[in-house]
Amino acid sequence: MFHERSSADAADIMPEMPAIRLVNVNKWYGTFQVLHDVSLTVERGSRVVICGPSGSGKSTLIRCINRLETHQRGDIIVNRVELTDQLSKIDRVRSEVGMVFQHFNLFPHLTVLDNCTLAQRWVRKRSRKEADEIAMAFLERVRIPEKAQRYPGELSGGQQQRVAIARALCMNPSIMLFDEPTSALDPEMVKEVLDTMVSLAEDGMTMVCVTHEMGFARQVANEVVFMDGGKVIERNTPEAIFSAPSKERTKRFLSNLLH
Amino acid sequence: MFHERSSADAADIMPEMPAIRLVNVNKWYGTFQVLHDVSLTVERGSRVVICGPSGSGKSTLIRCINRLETHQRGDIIVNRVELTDQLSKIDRVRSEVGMVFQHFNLFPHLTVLDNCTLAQRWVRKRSRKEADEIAMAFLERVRIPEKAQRYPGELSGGQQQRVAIARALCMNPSIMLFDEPTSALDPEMVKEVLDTMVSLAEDGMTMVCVTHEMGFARQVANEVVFMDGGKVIERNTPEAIFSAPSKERTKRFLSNLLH
Amino acid sequence: SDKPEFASGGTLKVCTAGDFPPMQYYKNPGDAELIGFEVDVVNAIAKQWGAKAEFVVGDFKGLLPSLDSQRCDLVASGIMITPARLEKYDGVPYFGSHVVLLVPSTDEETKTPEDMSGKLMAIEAGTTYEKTVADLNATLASAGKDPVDMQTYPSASGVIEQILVGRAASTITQDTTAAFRMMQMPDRLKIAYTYDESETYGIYMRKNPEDRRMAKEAIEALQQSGEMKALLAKWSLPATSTDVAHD
Amino acid sequence: MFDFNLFTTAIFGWPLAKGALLTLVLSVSVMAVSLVVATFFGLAAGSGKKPMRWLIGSYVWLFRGAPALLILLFVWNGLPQLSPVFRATWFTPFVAAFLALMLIQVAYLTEILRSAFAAVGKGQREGAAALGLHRWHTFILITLPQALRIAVPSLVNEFISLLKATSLATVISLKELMTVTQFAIATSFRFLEWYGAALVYYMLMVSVLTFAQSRIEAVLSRGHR
Amino acid sequence: MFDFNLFTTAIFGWPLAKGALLTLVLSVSVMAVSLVVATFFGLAAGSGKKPMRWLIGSYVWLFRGAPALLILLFVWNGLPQLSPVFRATWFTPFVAAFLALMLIQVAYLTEILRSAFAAVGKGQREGAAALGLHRWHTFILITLPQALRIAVPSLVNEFISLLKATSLATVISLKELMTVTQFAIATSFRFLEWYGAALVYYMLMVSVLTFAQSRIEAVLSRGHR
Ligand SMILES: Nc1ncnc2c1ncn2[C@@H]1O[C@H](COP(=O)(O)OP(=O)(O)OP(=O)(O)O)[C@@H](O)[C@H]1O
Ligand SMILES: Nc1ncnc2c1ncn2[C@@H]1O[C@H](COP(=O)(O)OP(=O)(O)OP(=O)(O)O)[C@@H](O)[C@H]1O
Ligand SMILES: [Mg+2]
Ligand SMILES: [Mg+2]
Repeated sequence: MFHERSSADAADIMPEMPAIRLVNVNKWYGTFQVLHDVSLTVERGSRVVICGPSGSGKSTLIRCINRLETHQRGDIIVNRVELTDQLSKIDRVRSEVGMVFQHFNLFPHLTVLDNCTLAQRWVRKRSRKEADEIAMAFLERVRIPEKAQRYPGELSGGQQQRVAIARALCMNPSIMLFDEPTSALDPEMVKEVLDTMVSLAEDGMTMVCVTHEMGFARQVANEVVFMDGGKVIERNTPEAIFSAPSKERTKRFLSNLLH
Repeated sequence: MFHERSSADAADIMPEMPAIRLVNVNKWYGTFQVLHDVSLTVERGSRVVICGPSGSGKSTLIRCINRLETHQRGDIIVNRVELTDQLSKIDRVRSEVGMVFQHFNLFPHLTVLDNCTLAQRWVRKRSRKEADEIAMAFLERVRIPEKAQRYPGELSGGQQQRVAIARALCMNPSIMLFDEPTSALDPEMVKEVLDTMVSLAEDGMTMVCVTHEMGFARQVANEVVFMDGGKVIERNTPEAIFSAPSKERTKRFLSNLLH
Repeated sequence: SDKPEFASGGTLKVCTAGDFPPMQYYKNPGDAELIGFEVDVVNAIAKQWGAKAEFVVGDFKGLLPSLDSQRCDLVASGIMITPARLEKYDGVPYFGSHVVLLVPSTDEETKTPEDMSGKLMAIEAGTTYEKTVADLNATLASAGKDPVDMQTYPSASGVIEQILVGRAASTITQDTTAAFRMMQMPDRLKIAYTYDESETYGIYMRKNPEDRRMAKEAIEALQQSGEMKALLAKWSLPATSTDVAHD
Repeated sequence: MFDFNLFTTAIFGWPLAKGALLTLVLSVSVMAVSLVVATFFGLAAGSGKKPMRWLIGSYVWLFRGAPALLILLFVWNGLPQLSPVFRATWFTPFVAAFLALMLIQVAYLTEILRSAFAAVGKGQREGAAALGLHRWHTFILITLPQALRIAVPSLVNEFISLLKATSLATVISLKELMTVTQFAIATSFRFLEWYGAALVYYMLMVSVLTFAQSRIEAVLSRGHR
Repeated sequence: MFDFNLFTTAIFGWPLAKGALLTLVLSVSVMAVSLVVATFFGLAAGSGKKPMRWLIGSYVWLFRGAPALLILLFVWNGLPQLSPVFRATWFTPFVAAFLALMLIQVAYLTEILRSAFAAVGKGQREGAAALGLHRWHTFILITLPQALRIAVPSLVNEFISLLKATSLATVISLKELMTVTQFAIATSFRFLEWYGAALVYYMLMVSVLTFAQSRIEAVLSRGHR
């Protein structure tokens, strides 16, 4: 089991330490077990794609990584910090881990621009001007700078999703968790977003991405994790998993991709 | 311009009457024009797929069809009823038109089963028992009968989307409007849902579906409508539009599908 | 000398509650000057003694004790003369107040309380008048007549309002209050019946037979000069109100 | 010092019980009628046309603004001067108090319900409309349960305030719980015993309401996380 | 019949203005302190541990249950008997009224805020938390604005009720607006003029509140459809 150290020098001493490490994580909602002994290691700078059928626990898993859900058994260590109930630790982890929610969770009472600058100003302590510039840069990247002064309720589904992506990226997190970040997007926009993610990956960002966009998996993932029924069924490189999945369940699932 | 007639005998007299007909529909949100002179005819029993970039007005268009949005200019005639402010007409149209929302719009205070039976009992006047049976049949079809007694807030994104589909289908509408019905689903489930839709199409249901699942378009659509910037850019059969789109914009958009 | 020791300084400190029209009250809230019948009487007495009355307003219950603390020399506040009070203080009775039955001025029939049979009376809650009505109802019942319908209100002004509204046929109150209200609203109210029972108001001071004698003489002088009658007329009080024994 | 016997006779005695009953019957009937009226007002204020909104806004402004005491006095003393209808015998203090308190309560409840209805997302109404549910079914089955979940604590607040406000009706000669208590004290001068007994009655009524509130909230919160 | 001169002197006269000022200062200070306390209570009641919830539940039960009159009398007459601290000169009727009304107001506001906080979806807090915002930032910037949008009408309800309830403080000899009015009427018997003047004051205060409410609601509703 790992214990936290002053993060600055720890990074120098142990560069090999993984960004995220889950050891035998178990989680229940009431009596319903969502995660069964999930273990996963995400190296610094690597890109992991999680896929699997609906309801298999993908969202729950990545929500556990920044402790939006508490796990009941096992260890989760993020950025050398073990996640417990200690609030200061959780805050430290969250300020380094960005997240794009499946349901976006935009703030309806703030404009698109304010959605993107709020945390920059309060967490990163950036000036209003600096925050605005960064936000506009990302909004341009996702092609909605013209909606900056609108409210989330006035956007189409796909536009909302793009705001959610921009909002998370504005914080320059070292780790990003994406929960189906392209579900509401059209193919053109999907390509745009995936391109953005590829360039972030090239800059060395650690990424965990729940997605069924196998294009993305093929292009940038170091590893694909296939989940079903709360268990990790198979982990492998994209090439291996797409060409020759070792498990029958994986094979059946992936066959639908190529119909 | 069409005027309503008693719907029962009208159906016998004029079987050629289209299920949905839009003539030069214009719509503004404040000063922002979302729909520009949109015209569209959907014949009874036909399947129309609407695609186009994010924010192009697809959701708005189908929301106009059952008058969740009011259009400012042009005519919309659904099931031989012209949509005006007259409430009784709107209710008549809505009871025949089912809809699956992009954001699901499930009722959080009702169980999954109650979500599916509520309208059956109050609109279709079915008995509790009959409604339950029908609902369970559809929940089985979308593979979540075991969640019948849960609340929407306890479901994963994909599970919620499937409930939304089941809820709409329970009403046996003669026309279905789908707004990206498979966005939150994994490939396996997408196939499952598309199969369901295919079988409904075979039973003669009229369908308008916003989707970027080109598999569905190829398999069942009679027509593909490509929208951009609130305008209908191109309409054609799937074969024609996929193999040889006539407009440059369409070509560019579709090129991303096949990357 | 012809004036009490306490009046020799030229000012006469008089304690009063200041909330009992028309005896003593403020015309408007926030006014500095008290007015009223009793105020006029005290001023007249002070004038006889070559002094000026200075009114000290305080809570009714604390009036008599402030004689002991020398915060005042006289208490004049529509205060009843009772044996218990006379044990501790000297008092000069000078005003007799009767209980009256007040009816709208349009009422020609009512002559006695029994005429209220079957009608509605508005009564101030928590007063002895409630018992008066209860006794009346007992009399009516034994005579085989309909009882009075009684409604109680929390304030004296509230009950009179009921007569003005036209809901209540009558109310029971002191003749002083009745006189005041009738003066305020001419031609709206009248007294239909005056009960036998009366209360006697007076002026209290610290025990001192000399002072008491001079106060009594001052009042009697007012009576004789006709000044008292003039004041009674000014405040529309019954002309016989001050015809009481002063011992 | 504290006369326990007097306390128990006060509690179990007829006068206080009668006062409490009056308080209870008056508040419950005012609340019941006001809830229904305020529901319509709240709906109209939230979705209606401009003149409708303006009308209800003025109503709320007037009846939240004017002190209850004045409204009670106006209804009891003023209305009979305006119309002979209100001089008839049916216009008892109870009826007048009911009318006055109802007018006021409607204003307060309208505000609560209006904002609670607005708090239920538009998507919910759209979801129901798309299923073909009629406006009223949508309201009763979808909007109302979700709005009430938010509104119930405020509604119970107003109910309790009303329970206490009935004591103002003493100015129109209604002998409810607090009036009876204060008269008892005025004659007997036993503060502790009588106020104690009244307190027991009030706490009893409020306890029942608080319990009902928590039950209703629990039922309506099902499914909400 | 209606003496317009008296009416204007009543309105512009010092006594009524003084009474109104007292009413205003007392209500505003009670409301300000109660809002802060109730915010903490509301948060604790909604998210806290069981014993905390239970404690706040009991507080609310007690202070919603007991009539304001009794609490005022208890604070003014009872506390000095419990501790000499309350016999010092700083313990004026104003302070006592402030304390008593504050205790009550906190109970009512806690209920309103608790339910408003609960009405803001969990997703909003999660969205903020995932961005690294601290609990307090999340509360102030995300939860509170959305909760207030729902709560403001109810909060203004309670503010207005408080404005009226200060008149109860007459039992501890505080001469606020309604007390002054009633004294004036007892002597002058000019109901219409004095009540009219008091009404003007109340309507003025409530108008300001109503206007503030509509502005705040408009600001907080931005983006909500
Ligand atoms: N309430 C509103 N007020 C103002 N503008 C709106 C509103 N709703 C939608 N819009 C705008 O109208 C345009 C069309 O929106 P619509 O939801 O129809 O797009 P869409 O084609 O469904 O996109 P997506 O694929 O992203 O769901 C968008 O640019 C959006 O910003
Ligand atoms: N609050 C909850 N209470 C009970 N069960 C829950 C709750 N949240 C999620 N679940 C259940 O946990 C399981 C996993 O949910 P999760 O959201 O992680 O699925 P997912 O893999 O993200 O699915 P999808 O692809 O559909 O989003 C599902 O079966 C779901 O019903
Ligand atoms: Mg998910
Ligand atoms: Mg859309």
